[in-house]
Amino acid sequence: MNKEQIKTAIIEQIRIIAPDLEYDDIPSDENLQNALEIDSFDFLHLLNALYEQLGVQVPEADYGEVDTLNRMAAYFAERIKGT
Amino acid sequence: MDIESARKFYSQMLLIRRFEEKCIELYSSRKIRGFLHLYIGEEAIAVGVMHALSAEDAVISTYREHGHALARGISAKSIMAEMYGKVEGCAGGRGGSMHLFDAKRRFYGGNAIVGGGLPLAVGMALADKMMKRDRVTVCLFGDGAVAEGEFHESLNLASLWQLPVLFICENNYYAMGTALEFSESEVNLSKKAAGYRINSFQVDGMDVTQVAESAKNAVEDIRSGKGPVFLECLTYRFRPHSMFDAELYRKKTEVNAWKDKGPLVTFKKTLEDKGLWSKIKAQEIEDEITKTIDDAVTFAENGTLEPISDLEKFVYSPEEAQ
Amino acid sequence: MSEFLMPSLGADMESAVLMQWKVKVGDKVTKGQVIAEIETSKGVIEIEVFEDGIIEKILVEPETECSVGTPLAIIRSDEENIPVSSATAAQAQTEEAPLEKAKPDRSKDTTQPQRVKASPAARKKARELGLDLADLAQTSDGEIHLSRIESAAETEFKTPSADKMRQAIASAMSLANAEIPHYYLSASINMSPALSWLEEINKNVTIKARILPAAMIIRAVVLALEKVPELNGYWQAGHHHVCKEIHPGIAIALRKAGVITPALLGAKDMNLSRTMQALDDLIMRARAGKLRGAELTQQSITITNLGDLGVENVYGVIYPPQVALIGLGKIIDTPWAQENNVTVQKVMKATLAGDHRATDGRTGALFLDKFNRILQNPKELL
Amino acid sequence: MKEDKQTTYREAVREGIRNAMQKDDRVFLMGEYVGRYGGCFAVSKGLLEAFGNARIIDTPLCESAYTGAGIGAALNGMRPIVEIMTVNFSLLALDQIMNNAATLLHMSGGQFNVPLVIRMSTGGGKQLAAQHSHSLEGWYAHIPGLKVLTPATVQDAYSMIESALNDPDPVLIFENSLLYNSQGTLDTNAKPLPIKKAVVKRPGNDLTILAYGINLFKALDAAEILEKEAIDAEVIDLRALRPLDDETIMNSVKKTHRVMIVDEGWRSGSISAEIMARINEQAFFELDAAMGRVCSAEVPLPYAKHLEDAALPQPVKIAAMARQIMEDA
Repeated sequence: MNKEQIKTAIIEQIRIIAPDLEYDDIPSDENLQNALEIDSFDFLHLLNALYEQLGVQVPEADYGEVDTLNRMAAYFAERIKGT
Repeated sequence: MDIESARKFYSQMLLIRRFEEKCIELYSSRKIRGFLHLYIGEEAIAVGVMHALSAEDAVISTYREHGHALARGISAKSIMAEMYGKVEGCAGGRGGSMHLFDAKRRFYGGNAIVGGGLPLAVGMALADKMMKRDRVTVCLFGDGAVAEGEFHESLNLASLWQLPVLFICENNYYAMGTALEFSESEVNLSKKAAGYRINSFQVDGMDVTQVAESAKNAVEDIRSGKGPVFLECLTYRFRPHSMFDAELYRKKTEVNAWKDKGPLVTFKKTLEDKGLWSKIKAQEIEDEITKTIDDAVTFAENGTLEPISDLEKFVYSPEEAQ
Repeated sequence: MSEFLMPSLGADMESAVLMQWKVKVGDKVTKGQVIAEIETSKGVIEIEVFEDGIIEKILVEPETECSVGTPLAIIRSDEENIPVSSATAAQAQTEEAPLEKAKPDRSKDTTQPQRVKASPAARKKARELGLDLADLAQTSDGEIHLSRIESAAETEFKTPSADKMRQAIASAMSLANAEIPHYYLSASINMSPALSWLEEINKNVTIKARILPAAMIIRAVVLALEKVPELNGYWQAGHHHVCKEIHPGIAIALRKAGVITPALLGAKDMNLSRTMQALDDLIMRARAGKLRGAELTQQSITITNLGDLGVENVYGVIYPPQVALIGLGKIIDTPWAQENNVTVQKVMKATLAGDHRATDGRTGALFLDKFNRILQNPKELL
Repeated sequence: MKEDKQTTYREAVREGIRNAMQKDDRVFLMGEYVGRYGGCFAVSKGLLEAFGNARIIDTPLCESAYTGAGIGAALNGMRPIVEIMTVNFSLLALDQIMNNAATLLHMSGGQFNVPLVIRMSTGGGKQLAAQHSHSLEGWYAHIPGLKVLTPATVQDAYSMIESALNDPDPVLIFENSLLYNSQGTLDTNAKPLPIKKAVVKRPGNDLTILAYGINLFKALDAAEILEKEAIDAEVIDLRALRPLDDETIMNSVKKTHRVMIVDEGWRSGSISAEIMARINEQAFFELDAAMGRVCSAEVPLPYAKHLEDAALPQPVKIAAMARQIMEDA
């Protein structure tokens, strides 16, 4: 799976977790939690869903590296390619 | 054997024979439905056994029960009406041929489950013994029942507790379509009962006088507290097991051989040897019986149907009795 | 003269094949005599005549199949014209009694007058469309079914539910401000020990069982409240009532429709992981509009955790009739002086709004102290 | 003089039998090990000494025969109590119970009553594995002509013996084997409740929990858990599975509009299924949420404790189902 495919997978999961979101296109480089008003529980659900789909678990220490859409996509791309 | 008992034996056996023959006709014309198990050929047992009983004794029968019921005194009318499903029947039209009941004559019903009546008879006798009542319970069943667990459980209890019960095994050599030797390791059934230390006898079920004699002795022994008795009556049914049976399991020659020594033929010879045959006015008996049976059919034809609104009546006792 | 019919030998026998006659026209027959053989599903069976007589006519040739009741032969009784005694006409024995249609036992519903009788499907649709069943009941007799709701939806204007929520909050706030004499206390709490302790725990569980700081903090609040129960209760008709159970109302943002504070019922008996699960479940159900009545009415205290939105100090307004509200600010890196050296720690500002009629500042301070002490020794939280 | 004293369920049943036998010499007890052994659950201990072996009758292992004998004795004027050791063995006597006891009065056009009481233990929970852990009272409640009682309390364990013996028709009493050691107050002078009467054991407003036998106590435990979460459960002891007390059930459903049933039988074709069908027929428009039930898992009960516990209804499961019903707006 390349970076673009991972990005769409992430967007899809965000849609599922927060269906009542108004944003049509999700900003790539803004802090997800602030931009989309999703709280720490939603964020945990997102990481959980991605773990199930992509098999990569994001530890709390790495939260800093997955705060925007692009950085999250890169983080996953690296680890999936790596496995 | 006086004329009185000769007439009684003969007319009772003939009544059963003609009644069962009429049933064939009525079944063929769809007046009687359900299952119909005829007693033709075994009449001597019913008459001989019932002769030995008092009014207080109790009878528990099986689905081949018309002969037992008639010999016990239940009217041909109420039995015929029962098979027509009419409310005037001896069970209100609810039991049919296999479940005839009569509280006044302590006839506790046929039972369609092979061997199903044996435990009941044991219980009846247990109650009589506990309440020190001088009554006997007679339990009739066929050779098929001997293969059921309940037969062995019941005989053991009857012997263990020395209960006042008379077991009558009508061994007609076939359990529906299976000859005795294909179902029982020991075909001498009285030996089986003896295995439970029960006084057991074998008797020619075609000879009403022998059956009556043995039954009388058995009942006297029971009344004098000698415990249960097992009486195996060797007999044969001249008709198929039930109405829809091609009798693939036996040969016609065998059937005819037994017909030659049937209960009516045997008794007629006995009476002739004793010079009684001419005295019992057989033709008069025949005419009487024909009338009884025609009246029974008319009674049944004119009978009424139980209203559907009574369907749930007697599932439980009426409220106030509870 | 009587007909000899194909006999019925059982309920499940519709027909049989006449195989062979045993007699011919003119033969004398007696009652019970076998006069033919038929082939049935069970094999060949002999059939007999039920009266004496003479075979007048054979009606069916061998090898022909006949249904039950078909005349097979005519038999002339011996004395030519004596009417045949037994009734041969097949008389319908049991006429088909009309089976009275079993009326379903609709025992008259002794429902209380005001209960609206609506089918579950109708109720569900009405709730989705925000329609009020009670007013629909006025204009329909008998039970309300789905169709009635769907037709009503087209005609009636749907009031926005979010707006209703806004009105409810507004009225509660104005009441609180007017009546409750608030006192405010705040304390800065070093969260680093607790957060690193939590991170250790989360390391050896999968993401599914991961526990968020919010759950840990709420667990700490509940434990502190057990030690300072006065803050967990109501002020009603001039009387302070302390609740035995702790049902903390948790402020949850509904994104478009404002904030709702459903109660985490029975929080006292929840260990840390159960608190996390219950919180997660509560938030999801709040957003799906599937909260229970008790969760909207049984709050015994309220906790707002607006830290998520970057607010440091939270000076909230108490929800009447509660007597306290706990505000939890954002956790931020702050210089922290301890034993005359300064390090950077993760610090959270916790504030307490109290109703001076029910408790005084000392109780509030006691709570904040207990709350802080628990967070410094997080093992207690498990 | 009110004789309220702490008694075990086992002693209550014994006193019920003793009291009946003292008052009526038609009453006698028959079953496996009821005499010299004192009953496999020690219910009839001491009765042999009190009444002798003419009225406390040890039977061989012949369930069909001694049950049939009980029916015969009842037909012939006695008031027998047949003890079948456990419901598991009653399968051997099912033909006598169904085709004779339950059927004779109706089939004989009202001529022959069968005033017989049959007692048997029931239920799992003692790691006796599949063949010794059945809970089939629901089955028997399918048969017209029988009455089926499930005494949960010590008082009912005592009083139901009398009401069963007074009934002219066959009555089956199911005693959950885990209840024999339970304690409770017993008032031997109390007038027995009518057989058909269900009783509200814990009034409540939010939802109705219907239970019988040992499940009553599991339901009450669950109600306590739920109380902490502000769910106010009404718990009803059905007391009888046939006849069912529809009136009490429907009144409660009309009050709470939410209902669930606890039934140790397997759910398919169970008594809980029957009760749900009746509520659907008689109180459909009272329902605010789908009905729920907690039954045994549909498995032959396993030996291992953790598996058996997982298979049987438990307070935790009952509470979980209650929560689900409360949320199922």
